[in-house]
Amino acid sequence: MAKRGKVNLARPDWCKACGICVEVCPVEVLELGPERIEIAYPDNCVGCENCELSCPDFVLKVVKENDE
Amino acid sequence: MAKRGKVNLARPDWCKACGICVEVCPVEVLELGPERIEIAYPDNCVGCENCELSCPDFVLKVVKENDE
Amino acid sequence: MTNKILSEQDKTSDRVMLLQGDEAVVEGGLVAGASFFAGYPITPASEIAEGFAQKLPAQGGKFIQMEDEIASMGCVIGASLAGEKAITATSGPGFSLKQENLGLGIMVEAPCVVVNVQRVGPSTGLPTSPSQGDVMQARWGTHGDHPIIALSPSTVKETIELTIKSFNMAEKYRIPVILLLDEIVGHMREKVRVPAPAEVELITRKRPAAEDRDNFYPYLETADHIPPMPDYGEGFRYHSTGLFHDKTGFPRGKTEDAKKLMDRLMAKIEENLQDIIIIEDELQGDEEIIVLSYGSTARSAISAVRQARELGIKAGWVKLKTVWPFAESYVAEISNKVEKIIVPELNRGQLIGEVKKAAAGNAEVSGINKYDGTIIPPDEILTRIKEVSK
Amino acid sequence: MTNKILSEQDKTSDRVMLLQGDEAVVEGGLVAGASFFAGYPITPASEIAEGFAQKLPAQGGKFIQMEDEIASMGCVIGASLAGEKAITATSGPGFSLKQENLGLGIMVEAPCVVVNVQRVGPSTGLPTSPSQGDVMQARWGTHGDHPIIALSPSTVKETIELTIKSFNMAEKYRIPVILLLDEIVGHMREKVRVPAPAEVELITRKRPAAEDRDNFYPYLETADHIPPMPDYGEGFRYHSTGLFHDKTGFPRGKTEDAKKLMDRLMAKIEENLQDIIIIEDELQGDEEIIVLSYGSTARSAISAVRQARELGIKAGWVKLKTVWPFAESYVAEISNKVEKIIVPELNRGQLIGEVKKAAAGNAEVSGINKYDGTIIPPDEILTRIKEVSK
Amino acid sequence: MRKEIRLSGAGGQGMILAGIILAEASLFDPELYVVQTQSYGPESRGGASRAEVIFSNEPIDYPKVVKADILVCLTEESLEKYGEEVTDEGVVIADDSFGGGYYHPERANFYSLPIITTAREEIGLEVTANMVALGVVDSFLPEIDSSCLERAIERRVPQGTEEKNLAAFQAGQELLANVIE
Amino acid sequence: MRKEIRLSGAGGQGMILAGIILAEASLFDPELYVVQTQSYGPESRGGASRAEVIFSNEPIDYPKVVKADILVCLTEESLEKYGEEVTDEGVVIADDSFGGGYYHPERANFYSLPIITTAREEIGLEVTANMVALGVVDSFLPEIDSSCLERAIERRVPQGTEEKNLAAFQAGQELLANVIE
Amino acid sequence: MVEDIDRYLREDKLPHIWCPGCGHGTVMASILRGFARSGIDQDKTVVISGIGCSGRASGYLDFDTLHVTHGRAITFATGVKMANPDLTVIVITGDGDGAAIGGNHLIHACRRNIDLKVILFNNNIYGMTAGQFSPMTPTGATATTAPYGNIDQNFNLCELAKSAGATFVARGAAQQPRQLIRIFKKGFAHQGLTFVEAITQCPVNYGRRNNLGGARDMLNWQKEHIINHRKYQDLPPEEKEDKLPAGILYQVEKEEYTEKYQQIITAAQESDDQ
Amino acid sequence: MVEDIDRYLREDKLPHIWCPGCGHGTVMASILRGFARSGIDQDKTVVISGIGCSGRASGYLDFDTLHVTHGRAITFATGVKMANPDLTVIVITGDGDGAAIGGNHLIHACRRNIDLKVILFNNNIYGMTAGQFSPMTPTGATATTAPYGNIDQNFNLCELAKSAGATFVARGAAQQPRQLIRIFKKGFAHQGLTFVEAITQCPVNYGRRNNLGGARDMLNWQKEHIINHRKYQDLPPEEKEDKLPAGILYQVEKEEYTEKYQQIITAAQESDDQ
Ligand SMILES: Cc1ncc(C[n+]2csc(CCOP(=O)(O)OP(=O)(O)O)c2C)c(N)n1
Ligand SMILES: Cc1ncc(C[n+]2csc(CCOP(=O)(O)OP(=O)(O)O)c2C)c(N)n1
Ligand code: SF4
Ligand code: SF4
Ligand code: SF4
Ligand code: SF4
Ligand code: SF4
Ligand code: SF4
Ligand SMILES: [Mg+2]
Ligand SMILES: [Mg+2]
Repeated sequence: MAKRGKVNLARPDWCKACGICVEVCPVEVLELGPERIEIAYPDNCVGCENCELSCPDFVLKVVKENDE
Repeated sequence: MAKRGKVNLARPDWCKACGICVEVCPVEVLELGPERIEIAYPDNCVGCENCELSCPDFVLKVVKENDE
Repeated sequence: MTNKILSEQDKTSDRVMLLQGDEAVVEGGLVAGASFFAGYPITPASEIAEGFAQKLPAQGGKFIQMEDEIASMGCVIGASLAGEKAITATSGPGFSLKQENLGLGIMVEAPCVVVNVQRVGPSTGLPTSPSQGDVMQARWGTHGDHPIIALSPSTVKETIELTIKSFNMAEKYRIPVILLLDEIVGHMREKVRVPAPAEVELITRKRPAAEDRDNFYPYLETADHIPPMPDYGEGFRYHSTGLFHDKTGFPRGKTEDAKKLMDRLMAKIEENLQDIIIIEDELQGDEEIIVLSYGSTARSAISAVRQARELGIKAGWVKLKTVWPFAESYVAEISNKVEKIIVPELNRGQLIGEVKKAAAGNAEVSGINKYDGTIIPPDEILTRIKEVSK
Repeated sequence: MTNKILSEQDKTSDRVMLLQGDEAVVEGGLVAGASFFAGYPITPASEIAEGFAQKLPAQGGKFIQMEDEIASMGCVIGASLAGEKAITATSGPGFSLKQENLGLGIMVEAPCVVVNVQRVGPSTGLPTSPSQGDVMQARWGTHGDHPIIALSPSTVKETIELTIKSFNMAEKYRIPVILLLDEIVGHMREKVRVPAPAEVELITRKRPAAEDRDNFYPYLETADHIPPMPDYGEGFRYHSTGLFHDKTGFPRGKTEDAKKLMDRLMAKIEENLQDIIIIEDELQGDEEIIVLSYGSTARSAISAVRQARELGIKAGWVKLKTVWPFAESYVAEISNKVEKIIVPELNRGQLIGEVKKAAAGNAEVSGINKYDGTIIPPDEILTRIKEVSK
Repeated sequence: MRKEIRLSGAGGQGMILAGIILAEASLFDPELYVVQTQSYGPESRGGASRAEVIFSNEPIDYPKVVKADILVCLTEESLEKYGEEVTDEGVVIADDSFGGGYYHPERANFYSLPIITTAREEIGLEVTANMVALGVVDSFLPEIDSSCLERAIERRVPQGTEEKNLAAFQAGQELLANVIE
Repeated sequence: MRKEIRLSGAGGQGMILAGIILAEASLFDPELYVVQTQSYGPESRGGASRAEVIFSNEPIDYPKVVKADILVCLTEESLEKYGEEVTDEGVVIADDSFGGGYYHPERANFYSLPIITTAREEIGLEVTANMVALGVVDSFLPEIDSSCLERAIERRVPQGTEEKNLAAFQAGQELLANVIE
Repeated sequence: MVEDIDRYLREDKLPHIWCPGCGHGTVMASILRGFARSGIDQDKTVVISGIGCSGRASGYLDFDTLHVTHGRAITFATGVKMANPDLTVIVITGDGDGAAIGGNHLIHACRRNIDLKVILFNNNIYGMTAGQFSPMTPTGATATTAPYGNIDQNFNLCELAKSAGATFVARGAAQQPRQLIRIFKKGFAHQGLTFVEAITQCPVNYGRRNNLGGARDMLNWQKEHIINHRKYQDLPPEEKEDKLPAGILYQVEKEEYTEKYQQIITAAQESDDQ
Repeated sequence: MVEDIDRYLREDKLPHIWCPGCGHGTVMASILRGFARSGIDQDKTVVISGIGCSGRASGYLDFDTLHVTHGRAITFATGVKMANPDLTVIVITGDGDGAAIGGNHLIHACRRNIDLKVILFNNNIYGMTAGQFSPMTPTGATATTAPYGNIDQNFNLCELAKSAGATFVARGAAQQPRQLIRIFKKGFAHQGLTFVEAITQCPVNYGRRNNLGGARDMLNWQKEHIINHRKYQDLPPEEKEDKLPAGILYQVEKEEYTEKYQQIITAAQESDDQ
């Protein structure tokens, strides 16, 4: 079974709305709001961590479901 | 016929008696005197120019016989 | 709204411009004939490099960005010796790095202009805030005794003027001239008219005649102490070195040569103080208090002095456009006439030391000092004027 | 021949040595606990590097030859922050190159010693000839306002003493201390006794207690203005920067922080002038003329003054062992008592400016200046004493 | 006449360009002197941003705003920071996206205007808010002919954006009129 | 007592080492002060070379020779250069390889001695001429015990060459005796 | 789960001043993730940076940190490492800081093979001073000081570091954080001079002026042009031209500088004891 | 007959101050012979040197000559060449001058491919200051500042120059003046950054301390260890170790810096004319 995960907005205030996370997410989870990122479709998240690894601003954290 | 030449002490005063020319001469022509180089056996000179090219002090000049 | 609008033609006159001080260095430099810039970017001086990068090629001039400030200084001296009117620009950290090669420039007598747009130091300091903290460094930054010329403008217009003068003095006296801006002047925009080259006096180094080639002494002691200087490649085949040397350019290892050379280098400046020291003042002759200022601080100073006059205080204003050589005899003279001299500076008190030395106890000298990146507003100076006038 | 020969034992006492000034820096440094040297060779200071290269390892200390003087200065500051008593040595050209990083050292308050064995400048100048031409550079060589301590010995013995003091002051005040030798002192050999570490006062920087780790402000304003300093790797995890910063070590971009920091850096020195300024004098109290000297020149000066006394001239001798901060109030005081002050210097007149400023017209100040690589013999000073005593 | 204008906002809102354009307008009036300054610094990356322009018909000595005759604030922070440094008769122009926090009931000339909204909605480009603001300033600046400002805009905005910017400027000019109506 | 000694010759003749050794001899006499200086410079590469030593029983202020009490010259150039800077009673020791040029008939204490020859012929090493010279100087230096000088030589010459150098020193000591005899 | 790096951050100094979309943040995070995996003691680690946007990194990292003069970070780091070889010393530098003004210190640190972890944030531009060209600005690109296009040759820093003597040379990119993390982890474990060129995007002062789009476009550029060095090797020459190999390009074991110096100390002390 | 080089000498400044047996004289003579063969105009040639024994060369050569600060000759040369691309600009530097303090300028000049003829006199030591180690001092050799033996890695300057972008890279030795002359002749004809490492002996401050004998012995060492690069290539690795390849190691034609800048000028002037 593929690992699943859940992306969190750990530090929403630090988001600079650069959109990088949107770009690197393989599925549709994230959307750019007017001010900052939004987790539009949390259920889509496959926990790949691309977003956490790529975000330059330490905004996102992905929790693996089997870690919970 | 092999080219021949004649080595001259163009600037004897500049000689620092390092002995490099003696080392590079393929035949016995040059000898180190107490103060400076001496052309001990001028007739041996084959005009190879090794000494002129190697002397760090511009002391020696070789004249090729066919230049004369 | 009155109808003072410029005619269509005037409007497009590209000689009237809104320029930053940094940009004014570029425009002034181009008027003066600057043909070479080498530099390394640094706030708040980068705009000077950028301006020259943009504008030199169209005039056949050259711009090069070097790997650091040391290289920039070396490059400018090399270009100067090859015949260019050369300039570099930096701020404090880079100015520190240029010091060794600046000394070489003084020794080989290479005309060039070194701009330092001062920010707060030491070290990285406050990179975007104004300061006059490198005034003493401009005099003493390189090792050993040496002459120096340093000019410091207080307006954008004056930046153009003094940039031109820097080139002129560099060429005339065969010396690197330091142009000390501060961040305020460097980054402020003012409306100015850039003169055409034909409108201003332009000086170019004395060059020897081709027929002097065979009997040429590159560092000859002449009546004016300034030997003529050929460009590289003209067949003079002369030698220059940072070692002490005689008129031939070569070191002989004789101590009298060292003294002679140093005396000549200093004489170039010391015997031409009249020409080099530029002072602007607003004095009525009855002054009891004088505010002696330079650079952007002079703007607050004049404002304060005028307000003081309105209050009936006998205050006067002096602005040194030439910071080095210091206007010693001028200050000595005024110190005999006035009671107090106030020296506002954007540092912890630097040029005030020279003022005190020159005043030799004849006038009371006090400083107003800001060294936190803010500037001195007129009312602080006015307050001090009022205080000391009591 | 009298039989004053040392006993076999004394003969082999390796504390009595014939040392050059440069070697004395090494020996003095080792006594003071120097544990790190980084440098780049240059005449006439190379012997200092060579001595440390030889001697440090046996003491567990480290020597590194860097690629240039900029790197050497950086390296020394790095080692200092990691806990070493660190030193570097150079001469004028290298001292010019060190200036930028010297400013960083002042900003991050890294204790260290920077030796400059002065030769004639500017530029390459006269590499093997003595000079006191970098005295003003030692004060103003780096950009921006900054505090500085500079000591200058006149004998080999004093070189040992002042090297130890340099380390002590560096550690005590968390500041780079400049030790200004001149080529004469650097290369002359004298017989000296090198004290054992136990015989001298040795100061080591204040370090914070491990339990302060959680509430640690690396740049805290303390009563003595000198914050304790942990070594890297002790878990304090603190930040240092060349930007203006507050007590946390971080820049906040507030102007009041800049002022506070600069004031504290200056206060470290200004409030401890008593401790820092070391003066030696030979005065009878009736002086009319004083010869004020420093470095090797002080040797000719004392000789001349004693001869003058024998001639009945009321001459006195002052030697500044601390060149910076300048002994302003001391000079102000003596200038009120004497008529003339003579300042002999191996330069074109540098420290004399400070003397004039302090004297404020109260005494006539004149210089004797040599800047050609020769030194000032006693009779030249005596002649001047006689002249001014008329 | 000495007229001090301060334009303030966040980095990226173009306040400095607005200041430069305002100053550049003086080029077309031979009798005007001008000085323009700005705050540089890490501030310019995201933080606060500020431009100052002083007009006069005499040479200008002190180059900084002492008390503004006109203050423009596109952010609440800038209003808080500079709101007090205004002359008694001075004009304060604030974007209407923030109402609370700082507010001067006593200040006669306080205008809360939809500057950013106008830029976004009317012009369709939020980044033109600086030009809208300039348009508002123009209404309070009889000393400068509007045509000079328009000229300056044409010269200083990026090529190809002249029209949008001029439109924004004009929208700004009208804003006040609308409010006053 | 202040005794000024100047040792001069060509670069490579070891005059500086001789000066250092002379100075080092003071280490073994607790009441002696000493200062030793030398000329550095490109001179040291081939040109003239000079070492100065001053002994005193008081601290020494001026560290340079004013007028030498003892002058050693291994080359004619050095005799020409320094021959006049000697006290009236001063001793001048010159190598005998040059006789002409400079010569002071009035100077009582002028000794022309086969220093270099002794080194070359007696010791078999011309480079020990400096130690021969030191031996001669020793004869004129009652203030320093010869054993101190020998000590100093042992400490300062390159390891392995002590014997040759001491032999040269002793040959020098005898030189004068031979001449005077 | 991705390793927790919060303990290495000075949260009170964040968010950082870097622009939206600046790759510096991604690289910094990757360093910390590599560090977390390395098992090195945080208290025994010093981070030293120069001046530039990249240089600001030291302020955000919870170690002993030192923010020095422009271009000189390696020299300070050399002093720290020599003084205390037990410390892990990380240098963060920029392409201007490390390759222009600081180039000499880089090659000499490589030559010594001193154990510094030199991480160069290569954004092809002087970011901090707003867009002048750096030695890493590609030929032809424009910059404020290259308004007519940069005429300097392209510069290969990894080649340079290798030829100067570095014993660990790697290249990674913000677009490939996983690879970067692996590189850093291995680099931290290496003994000897470790040089990592981390390619990062500066959308504000490089991308915008060169019409490369925003951060996302620049990341896509990286994706296309920075390829695994093994794949790179197999490319035909003409395809290599506009590509850069990434990964650990070179690693050898050689004696490290402070270790060698320790041998001198040991020998000197032994001979002193005798 | 060997070409006459007297016209390039300032005879009144000679004999030079270099020690007996110093290889600097041989290299200098070889430069002049190469120059004589190149046919370049003496009056259009500038020689710039730094500080060191090698740096003294400029004083002996009858051209426009400039003797600058330690390590910076290339920077001055860059200014001269940019100012007047018609000049042939020769830089004479030492291994300390050019590889230690001046290393950065070297790599950046290479990177630009500016047409300077950089000739580095490598005597493996700081000669002028009497024997401190340089970046070219071999590992293990002693020097006044390496009394316990040098622990730095050996440094390959030719590799460095090449990797930095030099378009002509050669190595020769005083022991092989004929090869040196050929190298210089070809180097003078090359357009672009020309780097020549000329290995020369310092018997006084390097040879003596390292028991390498006198000048003659050192030349014999060169003979055995410096071999033609083609022969070198064919050696088995273990034999390569203590040998150095000599000859023109690398040469490519690439556009030169001042030429490229001239194109900018031409373009700017054309667009200005419109
Ligand atoms: C001696 C000195 N010269 C110049 C500067 C100005 N300066 C600050 S950062 C910088 C360039 C930074 O570029 P880079 O290293 O690439 O870092 P980035 O900002 O791109 O991350 C320069 C030139 C300085 N601070 N000090
Ligand atoms: C800034 C500066 N640092 C140091 C010196 C001292 N110095 C003069 S020459 C030299 C080394 C010369 O070595 P190298 O370049 O190898 O030349 P060589 O004498 O061996 O020919 C040094 C360190 C100096 N003159 N200037
Ligand atoms: S963890 Fe992966 S799938 Fe989930 S939001 Fe992040 S990038 Fe998208
Ligand atoms: S990558 Fe980070 S900063 Fe950028 S939009 Fe996503 S969460 Fe925000
Ligand atoms: S090589 Fe030249 S200097 Fe040396 S001995 Fe021969 S002639 Fe004399
Ligand atoms: S030319 Fe050849 S053979 Fe003749 S002396 Fe010179 S080296 Fe010997
Ligand atoms: S200027 Fe460039 S490098 Fe600097 S923070 Fe902004 S995007 Fe990053
Ligand atoms: S010291 Fe060495 S490099 Fe210098 S001249 Fe003498 S032998 Fe040549
Ligand atoms: Mg960058
Ligand atoms: Mg060398």
